[in-house]
Amino acid sequence: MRKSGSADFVYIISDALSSLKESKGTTALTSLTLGFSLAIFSLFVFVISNLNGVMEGWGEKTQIVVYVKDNVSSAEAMKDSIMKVAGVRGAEFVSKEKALSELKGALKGYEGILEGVDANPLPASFEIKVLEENNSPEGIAKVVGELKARDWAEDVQYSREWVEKLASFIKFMKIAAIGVGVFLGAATLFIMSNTIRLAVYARRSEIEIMKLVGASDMYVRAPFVIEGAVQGLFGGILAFAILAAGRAAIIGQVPSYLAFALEMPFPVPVFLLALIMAGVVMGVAGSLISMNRFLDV
Amino acid sequence: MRKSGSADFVYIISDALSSLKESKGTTALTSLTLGFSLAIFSLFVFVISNLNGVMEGWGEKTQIVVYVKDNVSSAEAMKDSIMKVAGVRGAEFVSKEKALSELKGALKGYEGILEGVDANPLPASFEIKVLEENNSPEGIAKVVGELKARDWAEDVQYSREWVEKLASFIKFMKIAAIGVGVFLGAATLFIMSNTIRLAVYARRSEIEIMKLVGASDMYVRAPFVIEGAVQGLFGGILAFAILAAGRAAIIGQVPSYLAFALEMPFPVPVFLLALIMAGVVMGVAGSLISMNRFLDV
Amino acid sequence: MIQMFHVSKSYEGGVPALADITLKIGKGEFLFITGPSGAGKSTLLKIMFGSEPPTQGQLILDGRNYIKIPQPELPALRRRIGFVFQDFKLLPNKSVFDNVALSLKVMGIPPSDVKRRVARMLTYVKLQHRANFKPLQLSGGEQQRVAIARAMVKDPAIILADEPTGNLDPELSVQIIELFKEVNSRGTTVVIATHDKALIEKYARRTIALEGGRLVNA
Amino acid sequence: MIQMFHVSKSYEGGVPALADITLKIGKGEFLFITGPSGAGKSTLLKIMFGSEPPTQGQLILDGRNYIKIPQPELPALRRRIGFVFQDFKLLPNKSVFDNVALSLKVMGIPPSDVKRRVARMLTYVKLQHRANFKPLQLSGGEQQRVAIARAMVKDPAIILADEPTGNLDPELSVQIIELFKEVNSRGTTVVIATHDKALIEKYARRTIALEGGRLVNA
Ligand SMILES: Nc1ncnc2c1ncn2[C@@H]1O[C@H](COP(=O)(O)OP(=O)(O)OP(=O)(O)O)[C@@H](O)[C@H]1O
Ligand SMILES: Nc1ncnc2c1ncn2[C@@H]1O[C@H](COP(=O)(O)OP(=O)(O)OP(=O)(O)O)[C@@H](O)[C@H]1O
Ligand SMILES: [Mg+2]
Ligand SMILES: [Mg+2]
Repeated sequence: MRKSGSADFVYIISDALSSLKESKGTTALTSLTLGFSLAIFSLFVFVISNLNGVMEGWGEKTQIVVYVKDNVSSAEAMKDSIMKVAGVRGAEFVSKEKALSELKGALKGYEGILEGVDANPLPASFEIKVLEENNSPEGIAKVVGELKARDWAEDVQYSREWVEKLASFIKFMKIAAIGVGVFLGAATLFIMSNTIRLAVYARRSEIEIMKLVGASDMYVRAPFVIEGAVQGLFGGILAFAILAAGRAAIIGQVPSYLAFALEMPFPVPVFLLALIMAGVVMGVAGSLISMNRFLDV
Repeated sequence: MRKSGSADFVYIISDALSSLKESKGTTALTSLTLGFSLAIFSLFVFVISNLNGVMEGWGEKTQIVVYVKDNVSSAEAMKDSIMKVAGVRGAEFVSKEKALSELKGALKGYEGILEGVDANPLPASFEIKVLEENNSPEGIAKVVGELKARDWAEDVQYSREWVEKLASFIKFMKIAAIGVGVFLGAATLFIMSNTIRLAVYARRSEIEIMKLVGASDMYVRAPFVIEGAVQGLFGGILAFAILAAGRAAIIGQVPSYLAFALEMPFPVPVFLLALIMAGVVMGVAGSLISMNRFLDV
Repeated sequence: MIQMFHVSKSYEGGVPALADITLKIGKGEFLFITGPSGAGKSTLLKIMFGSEPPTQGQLILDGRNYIKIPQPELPALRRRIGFVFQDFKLLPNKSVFDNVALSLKVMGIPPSDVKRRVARMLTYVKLQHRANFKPLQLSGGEQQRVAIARAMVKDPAIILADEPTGNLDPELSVQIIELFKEVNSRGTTVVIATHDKALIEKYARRTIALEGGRLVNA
Repeated sequence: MIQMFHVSKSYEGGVPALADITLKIGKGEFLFITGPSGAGKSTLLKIMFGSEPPTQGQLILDGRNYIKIPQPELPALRRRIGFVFQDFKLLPNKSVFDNVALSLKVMGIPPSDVKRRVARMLTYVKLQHRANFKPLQLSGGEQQRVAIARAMVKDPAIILADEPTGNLDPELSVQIIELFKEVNSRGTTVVIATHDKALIEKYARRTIALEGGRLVNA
């Protein structure tokens, strides 16, 4: 009785590679399906990452305005005091003069209305931005409460309605994105594993024969592992190519103020690598799981 | 030599049905893949239809404002004259008084600024909406040109920037939607046809044997047609179920001002029927095309 | 019934399987084809059946001259010929009954006739107790008998049988050949490719021998 | 070498294929198994090979007692047994050479040895000119010889051959059996299931006969 020799591993790999050549057809079909499925899923990831950016941008615009009493404190001192409030990210001073000129701008063509007005009745103010993590109705309320306690503060205004609407919108978008993401993830996983299962099914008698000739489970599995990896590799590259080509085709059409929508959420090599890795993991796992039940011969 | 008898058709159908039972496994896998693919594609159609609605809503908001000279013509006469301009959909009169009170509202807290002003310096105006088909920079320009020619018109204002931005945004969204739609359509078609091809491939020797026993091409095709139809039927129903379940799960989370995003673009039965028809056509066509090359025995 | 003129066949890859075969098989004849493994027996039968086109030469079936039998005529031709394949070619997902019934169904025979004829045929080949088995649940010889039953059940004008007793014991082989003889006596042309010297000697019918693709006696 | 005690086998669906078989095959023995179609010959061989578990009884292989051979031990066992399957079981996508080489490769034999041994084996079964063909491009008898070559190339301790000459002409059959005799004379245990009375008579070795799953002489 011979024990397995050192040539074992070489055979396992070389046989697996030549079996890959024999099943070019199904491998190609499976690669294409993997590629398209991955492309669909990553198109979604792409869109969501960029939408997230937009939503964060909106979040940044949430502003609190503190109108300040005349001649109580210096602008610098007030700014320092504001920046100390937990949750505040930035504050911009708007002087009385700037407020007036902004009003004039808003009334353009009818500035005459202000002709009789001598003293500037408008107060100076600070426009305040809050940190991302405080950008919720409760977080805003806390900041507003602290600002109101300042003795130089005349009034603190913010649009409760806008804040709440924005918060609920972002929450909804997150839920919808998770929902669609889970669905697309499940769908692509399902599609890929079914495709692999059908391809393996067509080769079940091969598996049986290999086992009957005395091949170890590893020997029988190897071609499927390699095939799965190759399918995943090509699938990942295909998915990347589809997305890159789609982006290239569309990018000239995009008005510049929308260009952010096509920004790559990750660096290109990371994206390509992630797609390939996802493809390979799915291909290998799918092949192994699908073939396992035919091994028991 | 016997000619085909009347029992032919009965056999073709009954054999096809029993062959369906024998290949439950692959039929189920293929149905699932079809279902998920269709669901992905129709999720896209769903989102796009509703986005279209939103974009049309935005379009409606594009306004042209005509400021009118005092005491030249009556409001009714001017409105009639405006409505005669091609491309105008509606016009709303804003009186001098209303304009002033709107300004006061905008200056809330600082109304004092207007205290010295006795005569109302603000003109009356019309806010005008244009028809959908004129909602382009050129269409707007034409309407504006005509309105300027009215002798009672003091000034015509519209935000060229906003109109152009909106138009380019809508154009971009349409291109992006077509791009994504073509990609998703191609991807789902590809996935479905590959899946069917793999399933047929596993049965190629069956086709050969049937032909060798003297079965006509129709006899051999029948099981594949019926299988394709059944796969399409189940696939279509599955796709509908996935979407309906997803919508039901998400609908409670939606803030009311966003409910429009989940409106069904078509009546439910039409939607279901369309999905089933799409599934059946794809299933049958896919099966027939895939098997055809094995018929030549 | 079947005539071949200077028929040659080379498979892709340039393997010459048959060379210059001229052969006449009369209606109602009973013919053995013999010859060593790889001599071209199966190829000769496949050419008569239209499933392999000859590379050269002509084929006359029922007075019609074919160079290559056109695809649309194949189903009608095959319904008239019962072929016992060397590798059986049974449908793995169908029962024994359905495998045999198939060759009647494709001809449009009414269901009650099908039932009766298939049942009788299965009795002839001693498989009545296996009617509901799938081919993979049968022994080799049982599978071979299903293939024989499927070829004979339709009372074909011609039976082409490729090594039909290779998996059968001698007693059963004789019984099967007796079946072939019986349908032959009712007018069916029978051509059997076989290695079984004992059968050929026992029945002493016209026998042609192939070797390396050539007729060595005719 | 191989012992069976009161082995019975019923397939799913309740078909009794073997009943109460007690049998001892010594090391280096040469044994024919015969019996009519469906008698249980293939089933008996499959039980020795571990690819069908017996329903009852015990099996001793190399002094080890099995009720059911455990899955992880099967590869090692199968590398020691050369099995010629009744339906050949060749890999359709691999060449003749690769089909035969496979049973050496799974044992980890070095490539140069594999080449040499496969080439020599193919010469023995007269298939050296078909080394690069795929199984479906071969005649029935050629396929059968590939199956035989694959079983013998690894110099197994035991050869189980199921109807190995069913598709071979008498001359070739004798040559193949001579091959079996030769490896047997070098110590390999050989068990052949066959219908071929001529071979059994010619070689006059120990023969057991099955009928309806029972031993009728032992
Ligand atoms: N599809 C094919 N492609 C290439 N060569 C083939 C093909 N089919 C058969 N051959 C070759 O043609 C020759 C004749 O084959 P055929 O099957 O006719 O032989 P046979 O007389 O039936 O042999 P056997 O008794 O072994 O069945 C063989 O050498 C075989 O290798
Ligand atoms: N997988 C199975 N399921 C059910 N019954 C089976 C199965 N395999 C074999 N049988 C039955 O078991 C019996 C013995 O089969 P076996 O293959 O051992 O016969 P055999 O002696 O090899 O016959 P042959 O000479 O025809 O090959 C047969 O009646 C067969 O129908
Ligand atoms: Mg042959
Ligand atoms: Mg057997």
